[in-house]
Amino acid sequence: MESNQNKPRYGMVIDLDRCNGCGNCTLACAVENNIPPAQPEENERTGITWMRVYKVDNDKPYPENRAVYLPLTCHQCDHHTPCESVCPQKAVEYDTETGIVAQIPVRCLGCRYCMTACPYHARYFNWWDPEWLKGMETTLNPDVSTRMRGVVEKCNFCHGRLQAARAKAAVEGRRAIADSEYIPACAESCPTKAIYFGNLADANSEVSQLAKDKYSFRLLEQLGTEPKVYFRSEQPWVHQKMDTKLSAAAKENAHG
Amino acid sequence: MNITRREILRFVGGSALGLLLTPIPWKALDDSAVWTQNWPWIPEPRRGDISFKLTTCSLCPAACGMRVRCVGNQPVSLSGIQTHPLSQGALCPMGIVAHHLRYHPARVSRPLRIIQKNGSSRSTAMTFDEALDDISFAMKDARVSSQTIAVVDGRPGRTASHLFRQFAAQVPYGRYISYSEVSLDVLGSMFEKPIGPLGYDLDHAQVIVSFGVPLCDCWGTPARTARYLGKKFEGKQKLLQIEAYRSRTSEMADRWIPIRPGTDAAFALGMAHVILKEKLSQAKSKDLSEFESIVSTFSPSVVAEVCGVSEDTIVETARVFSMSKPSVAVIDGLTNSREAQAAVMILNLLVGNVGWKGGVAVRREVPTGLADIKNTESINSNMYSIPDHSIRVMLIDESLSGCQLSDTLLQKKLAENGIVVSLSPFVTERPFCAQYVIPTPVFLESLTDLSSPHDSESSSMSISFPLVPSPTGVVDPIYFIQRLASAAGVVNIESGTMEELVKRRAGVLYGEKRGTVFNASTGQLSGVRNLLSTDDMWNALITGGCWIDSAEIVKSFPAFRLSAFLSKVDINKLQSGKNQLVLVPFIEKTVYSNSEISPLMSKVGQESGLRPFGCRAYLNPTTAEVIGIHEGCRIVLQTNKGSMEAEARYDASIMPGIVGVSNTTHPQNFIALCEMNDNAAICPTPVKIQKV
Amino acid sequence: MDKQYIARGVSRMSIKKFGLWMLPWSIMLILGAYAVYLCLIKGLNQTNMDNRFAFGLWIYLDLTVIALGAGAFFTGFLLYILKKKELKAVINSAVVIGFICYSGAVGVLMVDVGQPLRAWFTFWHPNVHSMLTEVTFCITCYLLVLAIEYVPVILKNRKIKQFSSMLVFEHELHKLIIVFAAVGTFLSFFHQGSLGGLYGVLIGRPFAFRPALGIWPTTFFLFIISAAAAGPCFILLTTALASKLSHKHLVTKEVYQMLGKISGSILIFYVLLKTIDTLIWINSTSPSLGFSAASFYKFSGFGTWIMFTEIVLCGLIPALILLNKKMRMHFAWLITAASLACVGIVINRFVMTIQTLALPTLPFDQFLSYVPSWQEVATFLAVLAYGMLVYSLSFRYLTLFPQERELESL
Amino acid sequence: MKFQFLWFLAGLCVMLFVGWVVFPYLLYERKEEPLQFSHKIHNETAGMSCENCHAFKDDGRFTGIPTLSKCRECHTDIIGTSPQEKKLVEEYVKQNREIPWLVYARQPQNTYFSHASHVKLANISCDHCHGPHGTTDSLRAYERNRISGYSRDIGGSSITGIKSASWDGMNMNDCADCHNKHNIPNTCLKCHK
Repeated sequence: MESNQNKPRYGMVIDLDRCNGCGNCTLACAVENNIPPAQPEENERTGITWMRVYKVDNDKPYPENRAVYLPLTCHQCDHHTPCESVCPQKAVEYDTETGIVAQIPVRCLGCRYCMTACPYHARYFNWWDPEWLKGMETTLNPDVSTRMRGVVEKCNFCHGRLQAARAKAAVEGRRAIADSEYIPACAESCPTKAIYFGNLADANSEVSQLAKDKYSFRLLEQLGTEPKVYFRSEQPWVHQKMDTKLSAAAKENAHG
Repeated sequence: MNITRREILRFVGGSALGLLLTPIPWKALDDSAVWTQNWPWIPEPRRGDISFKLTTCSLCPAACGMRVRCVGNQPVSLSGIQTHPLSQGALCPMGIVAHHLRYHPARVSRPLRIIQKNGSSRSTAMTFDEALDDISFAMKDARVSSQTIAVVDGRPGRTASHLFRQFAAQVPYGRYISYSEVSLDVLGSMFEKPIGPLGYDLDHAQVIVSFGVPLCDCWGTPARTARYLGKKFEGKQKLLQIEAYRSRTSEMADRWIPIRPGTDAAFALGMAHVILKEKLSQAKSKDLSEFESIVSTFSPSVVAEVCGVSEDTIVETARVFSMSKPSVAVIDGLTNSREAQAAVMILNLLVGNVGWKGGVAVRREVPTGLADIKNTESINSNMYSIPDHSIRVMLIDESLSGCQLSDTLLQKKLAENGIVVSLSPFVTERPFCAQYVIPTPVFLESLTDLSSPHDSESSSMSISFPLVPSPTGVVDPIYFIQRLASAAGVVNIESGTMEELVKRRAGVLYGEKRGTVFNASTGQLSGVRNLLSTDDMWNALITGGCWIDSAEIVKSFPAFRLSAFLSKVDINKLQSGKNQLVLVPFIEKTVYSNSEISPLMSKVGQESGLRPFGCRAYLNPTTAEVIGIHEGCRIVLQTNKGSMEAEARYDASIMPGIVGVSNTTHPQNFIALCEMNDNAAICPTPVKIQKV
Repeated sequence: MDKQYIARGVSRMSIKKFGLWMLPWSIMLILGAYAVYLCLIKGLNQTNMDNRFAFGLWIYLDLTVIALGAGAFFTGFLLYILKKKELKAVINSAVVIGFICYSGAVGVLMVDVGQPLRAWFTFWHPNVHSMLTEVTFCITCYLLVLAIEYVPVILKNRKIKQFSSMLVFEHELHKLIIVFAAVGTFLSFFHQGSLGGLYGVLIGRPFAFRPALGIWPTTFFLFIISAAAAGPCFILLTTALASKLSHKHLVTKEVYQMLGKISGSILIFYVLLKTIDTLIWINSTSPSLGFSAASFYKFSGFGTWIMFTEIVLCGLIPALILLNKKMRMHFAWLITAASLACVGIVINRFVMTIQTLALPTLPFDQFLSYVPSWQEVATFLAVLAYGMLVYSLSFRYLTLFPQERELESL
Repeated sequence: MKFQFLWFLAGLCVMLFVGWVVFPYLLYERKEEPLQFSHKIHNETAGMSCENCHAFKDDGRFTGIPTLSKCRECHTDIIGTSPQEKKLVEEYVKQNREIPWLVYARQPQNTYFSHASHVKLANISCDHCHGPHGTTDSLRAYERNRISGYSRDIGGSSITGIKSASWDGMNMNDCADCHNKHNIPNTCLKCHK
């Protein structure tokens, strides 16, 4: 793999203390990426939600019970990307240009090996052919292709938007795009500004600053897959639940 | 010559070898794979020029600015306008997929007659004129039998609303009924003289005491949560959420006070008790003594018992509320009894924050530029003041979704021979009592002006401008009311299309030279004075802009009566549901109260379980284990009004002893189970649970 | 009436009886065919698999039958490479069973993937880092080899023998059989291994993940060895079953003994390695990924007893029985041990495929359950039925057990 | 013996003929364009340049084949004598119907292609991929692959896939080859959406 020097590595920081679980991100994502509405039989385990909001609580009884809403999407793992190495026919690819993990549904044969490999359950299979209500198919986004049954799909940080931004830059004779020109639908749609998006490779960017914050953490960091989605919360119980470095440190201090 | 079998075999063998030397196998293999990548039955996105248009969301009074991405002329996605002074780029879940509403399966494009026969309803299409004839006939009949003709308006303050009032003012026994934010109406009616439109000025409040209002879950303007969080983290605003279950709002709130459902009134009066006892109020009320006697029964100890909280909590809350200025108490108008609403509104009066910045704002009327209505007082009323079974013809304007009046209440007020005409883009379970449905345009097809959101300090006006043509057969509500007026004969009503009338209103606003105008395309806020022409104003308003009135502090108020709605209040009645399972609605009040939502909302319900979906009963694990119910099993909910089957779900965020029920598929079935308060809103209902 | 097709010197049940025996299996096959049709036409929503349980009954089936089918390559290996002449008695049967298992597995795989028409992409755009690529390549090639090994068995059919040219062809082919055996062995080693690798590489599933020896996770080697151990046992069982059903002596006791002995010695070796691997996993691999091994066994019904049953009850114990000459001589013990050994492998494959997916990884995940739909089960049973049909036909018309004639004539 | 061999040969030849001649003929369905268009007349007689119709928009998108509005700029009424123009004005411009062109170079929906980056940044000439069509006097028939549904221009004129020119064939390999030649990264997301 060529070196990623001065190439962007797009990532996210999600502030759990700001998320009110409204679901705008999920919906904006579905609109942007031509994800069809549910079939009647569809449920929480067969539905397609690239950006999915989970309610995570502290396992305490009422009234001590506390919860945060945790928007979970593809973590675009940087290192030993679990889904990439397992795909038998290169339908999954780590894009060295952007650090985005590409899923190409037209190459996919639907073996679902990548889904078993993904620790975040961020990959979704088309158990049905996509169906829109009459007329609704006219509202599809031309920058994203529709999928067919029997293939896997997942978040790619609204890559269609990146391509559009690049095209705009190209027409103006620019080879690179400014950070402000590209933002995924979920981040754009968040009414509480809980989702920060940007270039982690740029040490001065807001996201890389926030990622360094002591309250920021990553899910399943120990697996060593270097995910590019960070979470942030100042509530201690959240860190305990996700057993983050911070909570580990806290334990240390407690013991001695 | 005769061909032997062997020869044929050889021929076949040869052609088999030949086949391998031709492109057929490989090309067929390749192309068939390509075929699976472009299956003809999978819809393809349309190609076309991409453009962005600006308009304002009309789904609720929040009137958020919207940036509409279009392919050709087809809207394909919606996003907020960051610079918008009210919505600040935020949209709610319904708003962000509102462009799908046009394709909703329940959409109607022809007037319908609905015949109710033992439970099931059958609808038949009819022409607009037929519908008009039937309705005007019923009106004539009403005049003879001197029965009421009511126009029900869920979104007062619009140009259409003005025409409805004109109509009501001129037909015999006409009534104009509005129900925007009832809690504020309740407050208003405590004054002897009307003091003008009211609104909660949440932005400037230092302490907000919310009685179960989903402030952080799309209540009012969606930007609310972000604003609150900003202030909260700076320590500039406190939110005390008083609610039976740990809702999204109570998660975000500065403090959450869990109380037994249905005891909000008791808690509020308990606070009032403390405020009076500790002389924290300077309120001058005519009936203070009377009020004190009522409140005397609500001592913290008693209330603590009723609500299931500690005495200190009540005292503390009362102190915080009354000592920190400015502060405001908020309660949801549609799901609480008027007693409860009154009790909470009294708190605002006691600490005298009505008309204060950061309290309950008194706004100025937004001129319509249409002829004034003479006997306003006599026609304006709210549902409760209307005698039961007195309405012969009820016209309900549901052309804009938003908060809705309980069907049970409507039913109660309707005469035996009464008919309901629903002006609505959809026909569903919802207008179940309607005999006639007049199809109206839906968001992105309809032109309407929008009144001020009820959670901002000052009046404002914005316009939702159509970006796509509405289907043939669909009529604008005002066109209908104009035609009906002329058919009825007795009425002369403002003529002209919606666009003309709204444009006139914009002109009048421009003439008044007050307030500021936001121009979404430039992102500029500028005083109306600085605008060059009325056209500037109009163009700004129809492209996602808005007009905001300059706030003014009202100095003097007419006298008010605190005990207005509390005549029947009784601490013992409020104890109901204690020590037994009670049923409460577990539906996010705003999110699913809208008449119809995009099918794509399945993403946040059916497909992720983020929001209630289907028919489910949410129980605290401890409660569930006591009754012996495990997660996911089917149960029957039995109240003395009926029974319903549901799926049991554990939820530690809900108070033990409570069954939070959501029924997104058939809300009516659930409502049928519950007892109603005087507001015809669901109130906690004792329930028994059996396993299926 | 079909006498002229049945080999000389052996007697088979009447065609009527045979028909009756075939009927239920045929019905099962047709039912399965309908289920398959549903899955291919309507899509995989016909199954009870979902985004969290992306692999289900079918993958489990594939891993299991291929492990049991390993008898084919291993017996071939012993016979042609290590020159264990006694095994000539079962090699034909082994080949047929191998062929059934592998073709069945490949068939089910084609239903399991969402886009069968794109399956060949794996050959055109292979990702060499993927264990699944390795599996696909080896299995398809080995299926070819098995087919070729199957051909001479068919050609030996009494009727077909009459064509002189066929006989010649068969003879030529038979000369090459050793080459195929070698190739088959080589291929099998790889795909048995990579089937293990399939789960061993899943860093995202700490329950299944194992550190790599060279380029392959330890499960790669464990699967090869376990398959080698299970293969002969399965041959043993099927042979015993066949002779039970047909009331005939098909092979000499010595053959049973030998199969048992071989299996036993490999099994004990496997149990040893498996134990070491498990200990390493408990003490190092799993903790290093932030999961205590105990946390995987705290879910009701899926406690440590599974591990015990797999390794001790169905590993160590049968191994000891098989290695003990006295007990091995005792046919009942032999059968019991062989069955236990096979069960052990079946459990192992279950733990690897199903339990791995049921276990939570994210801190807020839950333990998931999965019940296959009737379509999945029907497809599963269809493979069984298909096996029964093919084996029955082969047993009736082909010489699967060369010793049968002498043994019966005694 | 020799005679028997002939049967084998016959089978072989028949199949080769079917595979190399009949099959390709059957595989493609020929469709005429809804309207004849002469690039020649437009740029020689009318003196228009390519950019008049095939231009970039500010958002970086390429117009491709212009919409009816472009034609309308000149052809509000019949200005020439050609029957095709008459057809244009009467059947499309007057009735305000878009012309359902069959686009030779139409890529499938799963493919993303930025003309901007290829033309503006890489300075690739149009005919490198589209061929010198600027001077043609008429539009050839559109050939649709009956199985895959693609235009024949995508797969290339020869069934073997061997290119006769740089613009003969526009499938993934053609893109990849060129990217490799100029070592432009070949990541999936470069060309897929």
